[in-house]
Amino acid sequence: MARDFNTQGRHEPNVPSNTLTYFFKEALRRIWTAKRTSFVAVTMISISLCVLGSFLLLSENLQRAVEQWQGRSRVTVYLSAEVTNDELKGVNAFLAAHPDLSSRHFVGRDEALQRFTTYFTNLAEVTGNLEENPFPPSWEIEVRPEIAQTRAFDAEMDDLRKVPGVDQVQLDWEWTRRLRHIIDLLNVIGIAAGGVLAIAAAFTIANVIRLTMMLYHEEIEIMRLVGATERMIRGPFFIEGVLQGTIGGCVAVAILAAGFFAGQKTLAPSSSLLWGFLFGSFLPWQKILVLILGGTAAGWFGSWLSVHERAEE
Amino acid sequence: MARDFNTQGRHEPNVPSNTLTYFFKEALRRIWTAKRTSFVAVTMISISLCVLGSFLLLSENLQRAVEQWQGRSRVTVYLSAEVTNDELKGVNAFLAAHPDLSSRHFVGRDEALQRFTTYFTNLAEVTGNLEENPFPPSWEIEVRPEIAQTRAFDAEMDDLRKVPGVDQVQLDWEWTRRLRHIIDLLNVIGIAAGGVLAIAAAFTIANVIRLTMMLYHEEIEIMRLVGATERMIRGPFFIEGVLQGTIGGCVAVAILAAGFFAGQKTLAPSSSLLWGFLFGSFLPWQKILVLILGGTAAGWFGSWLSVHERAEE
Amino acid sequence: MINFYHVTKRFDRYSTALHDLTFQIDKGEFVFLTGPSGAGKSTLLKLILRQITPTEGQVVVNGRNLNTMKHSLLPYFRREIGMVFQDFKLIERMTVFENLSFILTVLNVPPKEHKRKAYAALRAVDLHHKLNAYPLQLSGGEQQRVAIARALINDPLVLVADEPTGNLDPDMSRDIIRIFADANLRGSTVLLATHDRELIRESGRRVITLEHGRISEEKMQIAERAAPRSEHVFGMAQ
Amino acid sequence: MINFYHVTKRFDRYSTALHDLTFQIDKGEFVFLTGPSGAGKSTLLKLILRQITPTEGQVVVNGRNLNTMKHSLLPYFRREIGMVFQDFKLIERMTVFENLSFILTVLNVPPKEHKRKAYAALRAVDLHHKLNAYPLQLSGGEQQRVAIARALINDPLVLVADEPTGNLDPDMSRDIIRIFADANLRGSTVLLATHDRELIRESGRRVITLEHGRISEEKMQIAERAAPRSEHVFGMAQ
Ligand SMILES: Nc1ncnc2c1ncn2[C@@H]1O[C@H](COP(=O)(O)OP(=O)(O)OP(=O)(O)O)[C@@H](O)[C@H]1O
Ligand SMILES: Nc1ncnc2c1ncn2[C@@H]1O[C@H](COP(=O)(O)OP(=O)(O)OP(=O)(O)O)[C@@H](O)[C@H]1O
Ligand SMILES: [Mg+2]
Ligand SMILES: [Mg+2]
Repeated sequence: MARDFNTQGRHEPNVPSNTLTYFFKEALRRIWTAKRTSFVAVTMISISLCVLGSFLLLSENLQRAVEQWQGRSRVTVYLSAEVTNDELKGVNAFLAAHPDLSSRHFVGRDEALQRFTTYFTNLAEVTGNLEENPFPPSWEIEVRPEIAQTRAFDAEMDDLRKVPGVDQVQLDWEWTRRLRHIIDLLNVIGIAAGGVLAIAAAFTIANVIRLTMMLYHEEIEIMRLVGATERMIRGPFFIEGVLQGTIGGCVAVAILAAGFFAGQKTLAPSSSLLWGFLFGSFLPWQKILVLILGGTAAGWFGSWLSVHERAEE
Repeated sequence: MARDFNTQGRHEPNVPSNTLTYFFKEALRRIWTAKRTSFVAVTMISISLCVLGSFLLLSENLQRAVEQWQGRSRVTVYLSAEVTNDELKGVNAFLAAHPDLSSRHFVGRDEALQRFTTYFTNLAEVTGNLEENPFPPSWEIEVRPEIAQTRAFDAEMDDLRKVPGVDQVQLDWEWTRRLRHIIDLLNVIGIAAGGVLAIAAAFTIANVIRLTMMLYHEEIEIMRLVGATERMIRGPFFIEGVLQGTIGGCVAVAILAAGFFAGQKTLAPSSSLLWGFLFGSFLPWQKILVLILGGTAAGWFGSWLSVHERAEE
Repeated sequence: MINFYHVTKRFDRYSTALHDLTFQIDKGEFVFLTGPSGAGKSTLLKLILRQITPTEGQVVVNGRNLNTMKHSLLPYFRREIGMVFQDFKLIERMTVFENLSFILTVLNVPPKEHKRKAYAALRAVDLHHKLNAYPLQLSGGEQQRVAIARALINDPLVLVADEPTGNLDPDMSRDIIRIFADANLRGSTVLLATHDRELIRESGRRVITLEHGRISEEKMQIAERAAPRSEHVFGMAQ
Repeated sequence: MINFYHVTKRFDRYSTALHDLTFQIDKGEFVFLTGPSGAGKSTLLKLILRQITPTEGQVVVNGRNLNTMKHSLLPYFRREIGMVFQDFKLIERMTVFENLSFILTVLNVPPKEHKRKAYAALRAVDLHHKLNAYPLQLSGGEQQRVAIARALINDPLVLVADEPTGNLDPDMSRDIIRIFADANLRGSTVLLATHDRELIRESGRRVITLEHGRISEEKMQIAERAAPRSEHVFGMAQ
């Protein structure tokens, strides 16, 4: 019998072409042999990712809902009552020069008067008595609130106030501020919950894999004793972790999708605005990918953590 | 040597007074011997409970914040311009008879006119021209929104409209409806996140204990072979699970408290309204108890699940 | 005390570990079980402890038919049997003393007697100095002796040992057999599986020989006195 | 091939497992290691595999000083040693074949040769029919023989066996010793710890006897031919 391992054994050999095959075969065999442990690991990973994913889904749809609300943020530019045509043109030119202010609506004197009488029906007699329409024309401009909050926008408004013919610039501050608070709150909740959940998920996975490694402690010890390199020992664990993580990610996406589309079907038609908002659209494919790859990464990280830790003993 | 186990051994003996002591001693010994596994289990439990607890804390403070906002929900009762003193008294009597409407403010004709001129400075000339104050008096009533949303309240408002001297009842519907949506949203987020997290926590704990049991599989097998009853075998596991769960609950509360009070100290003084809201007050003791007992229950449930499962093999 | 009636044990379709076995061991007997590796010795002992159940036939131990015995009575039945397992089956997370103390707890021995009894049992196998070691800190033979001490600790009705001297030197082995003989004198029925022909030859006991799951020979061994082979000999052979 | 220079191994303050041990085993030798339970045999073998490191002194195996050897070279060093562990150390979640195949993978033997080599190794220990059993489905002796097959599978430079016949009947034991002798003839240096005085007596090999961690005796055993004791005798003794 040729002493064939002897010369090879003395130096680190290149990874044979079949090593990766061995890793995968071994990893699959293990997942299959330890079905139960694998099941636990996959379950844990998919639970973690489900929680994260539900949050992503929620924030995705909330974001959209909030954007719709925010779309109502408005600036009213009251022109002076005696505004001249030239001044009007100047204001128009100013507005046209600022793309932020492109979504605007001109309210003429007559429209203003009409609105007033509609709003304050009990003042009809007052307006009816007027000889001349005292209401100035105005521009109503819809501004996206993320712009409305910037200093640049404040400066712009100051400029606008100096344009001849402009009497007053009314920012819808009250409503904007409230929305602002709500958005801030949601963001804080988002960051806090997302952060806590992400950390929890990582810990969970690492701990599961660590426990799994404890289960395999003896086996690993034996492998070391018969001359397996750390790479040979860890390889299958890595692949196992990565596979489990990826499967967990896929399961999580599947569960989320099932829940979402079921919800959309049963709740959305009842069509309270709320449900419409919440079941607006599923995650975009980038985020789906992030979830699945998150599972993969978690599996990888978990394996790395626990294998690494063991090796130090 | 007396064959002392022999007669006792044939029938199930009553639990000796020292059995519970044995359970506890044994459970503590195990937690200590398997420090690492115990650490993992306690960590997992406290992570789960931390996540749940942060959510409780958030919703606790949000709830309060939302209540404050909701406090602004208002009903404006415009009286007719020509309201008589008798009619005024009748309206007052109606309002006084409804405790929901107790938080109210009367806006006289003069105040109404003044407000108008302040709001619409550019209409000053209009109002300045008025010979007579055309503005009707009104009642502004703050209504708690949970009441404002009820049908009973709607009926009440309808009654109010019929009171002589009442011209119009304006419900601040727009704002209320928006708030309503936000609250609904937060509740849905709350229920969804809380539910998912609770399930995740239960699964996590059960799985950790299941894995731990796998670690102890051999040991349990040996105990069975030397004649230990299921009770003797499971007892320490139960106590161990319960202790770990309780410790996990306490750790979770400690972490939450540390995070909360640190946040309160560093963020609240910067005193944006938002941070003031979020770091308003810590969990009430009932909820703290719920968290800790949640850990205990989780430990118990996890032990029960896994010990039970094993015994069936 | 131990009766096998036409017992067959099949683990899978291909292999039959025990084949239509019938024999009886009376109360107070001391019997050796021998046979080549894989003959079915351990399987037979596992049947006695009801670690496994027979595919066919009846096993009766201490007057109990193990096929029909209620599951809930199993622990109480097992407490009457002291078993030395071939792979020792010590609890790794417990020290030697804790291992013994656990058994005594199981046997409802008051805790204050644990120390004394454990010490006495370990003393008998010459391991009293390892009271606080963990099993993994012991040599193979030391672990085996802990397992023996555990089986003997409270004079069981039936003492069953699977290869209890496999990791022991001949002198120690002879010493262990002497301990089993003492227990036998105190009333335990002893069944002892071993490969050590010398031990059997010296003992003068009944021997059951298994081969391929069948009893190939059953006889009384006429005791041969072994000459001491080293200065360590003590116990029976002297 | 194996050199111990003043090796002392202490596990804790109270017990010294090995005490200032110095000896040399040359390439191609076949040496028995014996001594009572707890004498330090397994500790000595663990030092050779560098499972543990000495408290004092130097261990040199295959020209490598194990005290100074780089940690990353440990696996490659271990591949040159075939070890039979006292507690077998088979991987429970792998079948017999997978256990052997794993070792062959470690030794970089091409996968297509695994089947043939595993079969041949099992055939030598008479276990070729248990190729697909899991270790827990084997008898004690069968597990031990798998461990032996694993150690022998690719003709290691050094063959170290800790009590390799503890769970085997005398005939099988003699057969196993013959297998070790064959490996020795093919070039492996063999060190074999055992309690079985009969095996040592029949072998005519060098014997190192340990007692309380010290070498108490070192001599050449003059081979005694043993008379066949049963119809199962084959191998060296014939
Ligand atoms: N990890 C350890 N920690 C503490 N003591 C140990 C450890 N390993 C072995 N010992 C002690 O060292 C001594 C020698 O042990 P060793 O295993 O070498 O004996 P041995 O000669 O192989 O005995 P046996 O024939 O019973 O296997 C024993 O007293 C044992 O208790
Ligand atoms: N759980 C099992 N599943 C399948 N086969 C088994 C199982 N346990 C034992 N066997 C087989 O039954 C046969 C008898 O095994 P047993 O352990 O009784 O042998 P033994 O006489 O104790 O041998 P040894 O002296 O080697 O310990 C063996 O061939 C073994 O492979
Ligand atoms: Mg056996
Ligand atoms: Mg040893």
